[in-house]
Amino acid sequence: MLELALFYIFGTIAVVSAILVITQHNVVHSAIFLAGTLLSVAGIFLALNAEFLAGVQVIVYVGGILVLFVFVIMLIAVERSTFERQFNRQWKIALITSAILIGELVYVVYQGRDTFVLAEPAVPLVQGAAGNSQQVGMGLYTTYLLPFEIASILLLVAIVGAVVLAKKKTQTE
Amino acid sequence: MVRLLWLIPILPLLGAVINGVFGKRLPKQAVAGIAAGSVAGSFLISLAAFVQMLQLPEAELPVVQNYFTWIQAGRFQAEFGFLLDHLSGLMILIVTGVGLLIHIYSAGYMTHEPGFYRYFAYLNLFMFSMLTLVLANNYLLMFVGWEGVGLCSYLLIGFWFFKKSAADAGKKAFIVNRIGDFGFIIATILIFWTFDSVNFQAVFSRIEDATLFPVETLGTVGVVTTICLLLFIGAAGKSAQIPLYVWLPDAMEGPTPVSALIHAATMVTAGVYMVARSAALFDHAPGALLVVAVIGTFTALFAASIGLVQTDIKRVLAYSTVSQLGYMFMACGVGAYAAGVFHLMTHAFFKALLFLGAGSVIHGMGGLQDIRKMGGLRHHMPWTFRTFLIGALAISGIPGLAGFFSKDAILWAAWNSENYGKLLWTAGIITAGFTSFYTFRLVILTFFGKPQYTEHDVHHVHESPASMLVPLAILAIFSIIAGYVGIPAALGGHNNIEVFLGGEEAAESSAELILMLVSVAVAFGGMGTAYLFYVARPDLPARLASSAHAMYAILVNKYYVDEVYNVAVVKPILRWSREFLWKFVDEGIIDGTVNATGQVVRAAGSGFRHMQTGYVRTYAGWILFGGVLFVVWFLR
Amino acid sequence: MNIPVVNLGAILPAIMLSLFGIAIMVAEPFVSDAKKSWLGWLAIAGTIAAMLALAPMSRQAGQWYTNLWIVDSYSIFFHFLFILIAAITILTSMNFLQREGIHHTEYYALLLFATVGMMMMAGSNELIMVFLGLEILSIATYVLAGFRRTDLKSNESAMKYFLLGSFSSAFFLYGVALIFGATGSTNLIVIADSLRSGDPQTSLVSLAAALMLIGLCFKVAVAPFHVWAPDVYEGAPTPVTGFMSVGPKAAGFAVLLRIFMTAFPTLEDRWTSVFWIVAALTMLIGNVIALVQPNIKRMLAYSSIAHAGYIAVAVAAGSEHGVSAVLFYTLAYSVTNLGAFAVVTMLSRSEDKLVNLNDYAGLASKRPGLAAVLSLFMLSLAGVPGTAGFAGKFFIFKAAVQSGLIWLAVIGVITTVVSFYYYLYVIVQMYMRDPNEEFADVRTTGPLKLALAITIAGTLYLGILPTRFLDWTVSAAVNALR
Amino acid sequence: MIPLNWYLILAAVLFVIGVLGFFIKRNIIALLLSVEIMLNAVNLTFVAFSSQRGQISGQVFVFFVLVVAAAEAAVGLALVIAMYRNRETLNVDRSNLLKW
Repeated sequence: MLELALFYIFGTIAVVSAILVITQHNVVHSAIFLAGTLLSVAGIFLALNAEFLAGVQVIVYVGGILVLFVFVIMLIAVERSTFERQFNRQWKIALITSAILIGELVYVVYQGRDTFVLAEPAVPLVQGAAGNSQQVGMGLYTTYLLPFEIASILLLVAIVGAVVLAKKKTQTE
Repeated sequence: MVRLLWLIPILPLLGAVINGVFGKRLPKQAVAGIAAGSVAGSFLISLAAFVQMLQLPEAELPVVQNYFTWIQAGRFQAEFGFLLDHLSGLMILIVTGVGLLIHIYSAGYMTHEPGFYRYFAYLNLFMFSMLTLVLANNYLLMFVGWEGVGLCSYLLIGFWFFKKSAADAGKKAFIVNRIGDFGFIIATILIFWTFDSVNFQAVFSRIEDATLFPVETLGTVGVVTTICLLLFIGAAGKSAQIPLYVWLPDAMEGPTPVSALIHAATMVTAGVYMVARSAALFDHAPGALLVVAVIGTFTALFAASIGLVQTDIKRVLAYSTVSQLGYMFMACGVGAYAAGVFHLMTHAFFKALLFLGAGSVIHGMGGLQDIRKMGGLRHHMPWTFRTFLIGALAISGIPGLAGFFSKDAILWAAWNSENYGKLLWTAGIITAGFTSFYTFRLVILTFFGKPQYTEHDVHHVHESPASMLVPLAILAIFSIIAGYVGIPAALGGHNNIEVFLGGEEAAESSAELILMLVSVAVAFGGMGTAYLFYVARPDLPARLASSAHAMYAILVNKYYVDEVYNVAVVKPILRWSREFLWKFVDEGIIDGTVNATGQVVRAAGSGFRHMQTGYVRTYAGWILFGGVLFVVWFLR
Repeated sequence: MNIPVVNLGAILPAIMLSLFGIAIMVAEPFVSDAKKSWLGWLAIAGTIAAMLALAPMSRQAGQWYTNLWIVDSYSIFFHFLFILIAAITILTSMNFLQREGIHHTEYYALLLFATVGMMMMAGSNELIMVFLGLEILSIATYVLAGFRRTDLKSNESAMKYFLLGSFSSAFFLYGVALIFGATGSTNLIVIADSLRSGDPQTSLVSLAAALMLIGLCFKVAVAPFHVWAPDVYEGAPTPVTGFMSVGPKAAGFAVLLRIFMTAFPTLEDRWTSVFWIVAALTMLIGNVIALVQPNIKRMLAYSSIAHAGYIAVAVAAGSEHGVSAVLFYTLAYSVTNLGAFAVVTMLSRSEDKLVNLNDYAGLASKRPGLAAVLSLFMLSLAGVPGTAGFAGKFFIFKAAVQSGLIWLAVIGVITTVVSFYYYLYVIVQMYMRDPNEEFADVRTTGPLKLALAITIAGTLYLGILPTRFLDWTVSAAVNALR
Repeated sequence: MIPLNWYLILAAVLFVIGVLGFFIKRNIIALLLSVEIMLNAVNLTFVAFSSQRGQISGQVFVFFVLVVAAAEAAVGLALVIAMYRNRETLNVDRSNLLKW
């Protein structure tokens, strides 16, 4: 029952704050509501026995990425953009297409309602590993060793790229 | 010499490279010398190879030289190889021979042009492509030459690119040819798909397997018929048949020797050559053959009737070329490929002669091309006149000259065809009458009568230099004698050329003799009508009496009859030709369709551009729109 | 516990490029501004090292790193292609960066990392790896597109590419998540086995496949997912445009074929039929809009869309012939288009000012060599026999006809006719118009000449003697379909 | 016991909200936030399936997606700064030099 309650609470918060993210005029507010969505998704992760990811979600996503967002928003003048039109003129078409998309997605999920039953709270997912963190760690450093290394290149590219784009002009430019 | 086959195309290529790279720094004589010399080399090798081939026993033909495997992918294989048999041997002789003469002629004709070296580089490149086309031993290599000649033709038509009309004409020729090429390339792929090879010998031997490829009866469209129709689309583009002929009259914007070489003697006949080469395929597709015959005949008649009223000396010859090509396809369409190629050969001589003669006239008149403004030139340019007259007699089918024999062979084959043969023959004979009429109209307006130009317009009309007259003389000789290789049985000959090309020696037939007389009568009739119409006008009797007394005397007695005939038949035909066929069908519908297609495509482009609004949201919209459709499609 | 065997040989080319990329950035502070181009040569050395590393890699055929990484002739072919693309792009860029005053050596590093990303896409046997490779490539390309930081157009180009790119890769990722749900794995071979067993719910699998296809179609810019391409290509620095028009496209098709051929043969009727329509639309739209473009970069952008359409024809053909045609065409198109962009880079002068087709008027009379080279590339793009473009198109249409897609081949050939018009227009401008200017400030430098030499040789070699590479593509195709 | 498809539907709804936001917003940072919502929806899907199938790999993937999200955010925000320097606006519809 507790699980169900958690799902309802977190799910509602997630959806409502997501809607608020895309309807708010002030982009700072949007960012804060995004934090709401992210935190409630972290809560759902907990309900799904993914404690490690829930922690990462809070620390990296909310604590890192979102703070970066807010930082940039604060860095550049915000006020002016709040006075501009926030929505473009194609929102009707956008709504219709999005409705079709969600219809397609829900249709597929609904079709699988019988097969999609969540198993009992997960038994240790990897043999010989105790907690969820250890399991994720094992997966990361054994089976998924290569992508783990590749991810480092991805981060390097991102760092270099961000610096290149955001650094001040040089004399030659 | 057969071993040296590869040199035949390579020599002009070398010439093109040398002239293209160093030509700017070389003196003009050297440029012309290199260009003509390389073609002369090819001609000599061709001649030697041809002679050697004749001595080979039948079993060793065709001679095939594979140089390397050009493309190999799985089962797909295309060699870079040449094939020499009677057909391609004859073709290389025509191409290099006429090509050589035109190179020599060009040296005189183009002397004062800027870009002299460029011209010869293009011309040599053309020779390379054309010889590759002719000698190729598979469809794909043939296509390489096919595209190459198109490209060179484009470059040469647009040679005087500072004239907008020339640049446009070049582009039009290229684009229309591409439409034909699409037929060719799809046909090539289908041939591979069907026969597992694109090699001529392999394909032609496999199609003889009657269990796999029975002859598709008329009206069924099987794969062989599809292939043949697609090939014919290609041929129609290159050889200017309805509805893809539109580029040829415009192509006259190019220098006249180019018109003679590419747009009369060689490139435009590539389509006929290709159909003749693919005879084995076409024989299995009577439906496609009928299409070839009908389109060819119709083109012959249609173009000839437009030629009746043209006033530009080169455009008359251009429509005449379209019409003569129609004859060749008519021959192929009734299965008489040999007769078609025979006509191809004689036509190469006399049409090149007529074009070069026209070039000589234009040269002498300082660039004037309107025949209504000429007249009396025979006194100023006696040699041009004499040779031009021989060409005119040859194309009109006057007995004893080359055109007579080959045209007769086609008409006889048409008469004997089982599919609407008599109808084809009738159209052919009318075309012959038209041909004779417009040719002599041209001769009369240009060379006879009073000069219609003033000294103010044209300074000092002069005969052309020897380098231009010698090729004319040689072509004139061939325009007379080339026909004697194919004396029909009805005249006591053996039709050697057709037997040589794999046709059957026709038995002697009195019917053929009668038909021949009819066609001779029609030829003279056309000639006489032209005479009457353009010479025997009330205000000209005195000059008539002096210049062509005998003919005048014969005809003057029938004056009223002819007058009635003029009013009742000739004038309506001319009006019909001018107002309907030329102005309405040719310029209005067909040209209009070509141009309109271009405009529609451009308009579509301008419309589609607006998908690109520059807004991220619109782009996201397209992505999502496509995405939703994808999902629906996958979930169906 | 399955600790994977660490086989460095199997990923040696990627390691080489990464090492050189890092070395370039480390070396930058020690190199004076005047000698920045040395680092360009260091990057070239990196591509050569990677090329050499292909030999040890090819000896490691098989699956590595717990079946995440696959070495076969298919992946080696694409490794080769990507390294080639990177090398030519670097050669084209060296003079350009100097000229534009943006000679930051991160450029070379990013280019090398982007190439590593492409390698990861082509060589992986696993969707998450594909996604990571895709992101490395994309992020590096976003930055490269916006490399001219003070230029509004470059900025806008990077922004559009970034926004739409991350939007569409989210779709791809959603597809990956759903296929993981349906089959319990993201390994292509496991997915295929699981689908054959018939257990997974069909509609979920179809949905997942469709979503993944959206992301990949965006990358290769086929209609209707092509809309970003013209804007992004026009605004990006010219050598980057050249890179984007071939690199990500080749990588996208490589991974698209790998995923759909290996994992979704059961859905073949769906995705081949989708590609029928996509190919036809792409060829039509690309060619028709290219016809009315006055700007050569934008014209080449639409032309690049059109070429994606031709490749899509081969994808729709599906079979072994189709796959080998895709491989051959990407190679032929890459060589030709990089050559064309090298010439355009040179001619567009500082700040890419002279990129209108009119600016090419009379080039032939002033710089005959350059005009001849550009004509060669235009003819190859149009598909004139004797050039790489013709051989490529021929194999694509042959594959299409062999798979019974005759009408698609007909549409393809007809749109080729249209394309002749605008490619020829460039030649007409160069040869048949009077020059407006002197072209005196067009400088051909050593690296550019080298780039042109490679691309000219490639265009002619693939056109005249395609057999050797065809053999390679056929064996790669057989490998991929195994 | 909560059926799996509830989680999936929740994720789908979040995903479509992200898509919708990407569509209708004009502020470039809001567009970035919308993409983050989409990525989060995907993460939720991964974890739900991982839990149902008893396979840890789904959670490892989420880890990688986080890396990608961070990288995209960094580069995206750098672009925002570069754009703001040049144009002094965050409105995407204002950068419309390249079209047709």
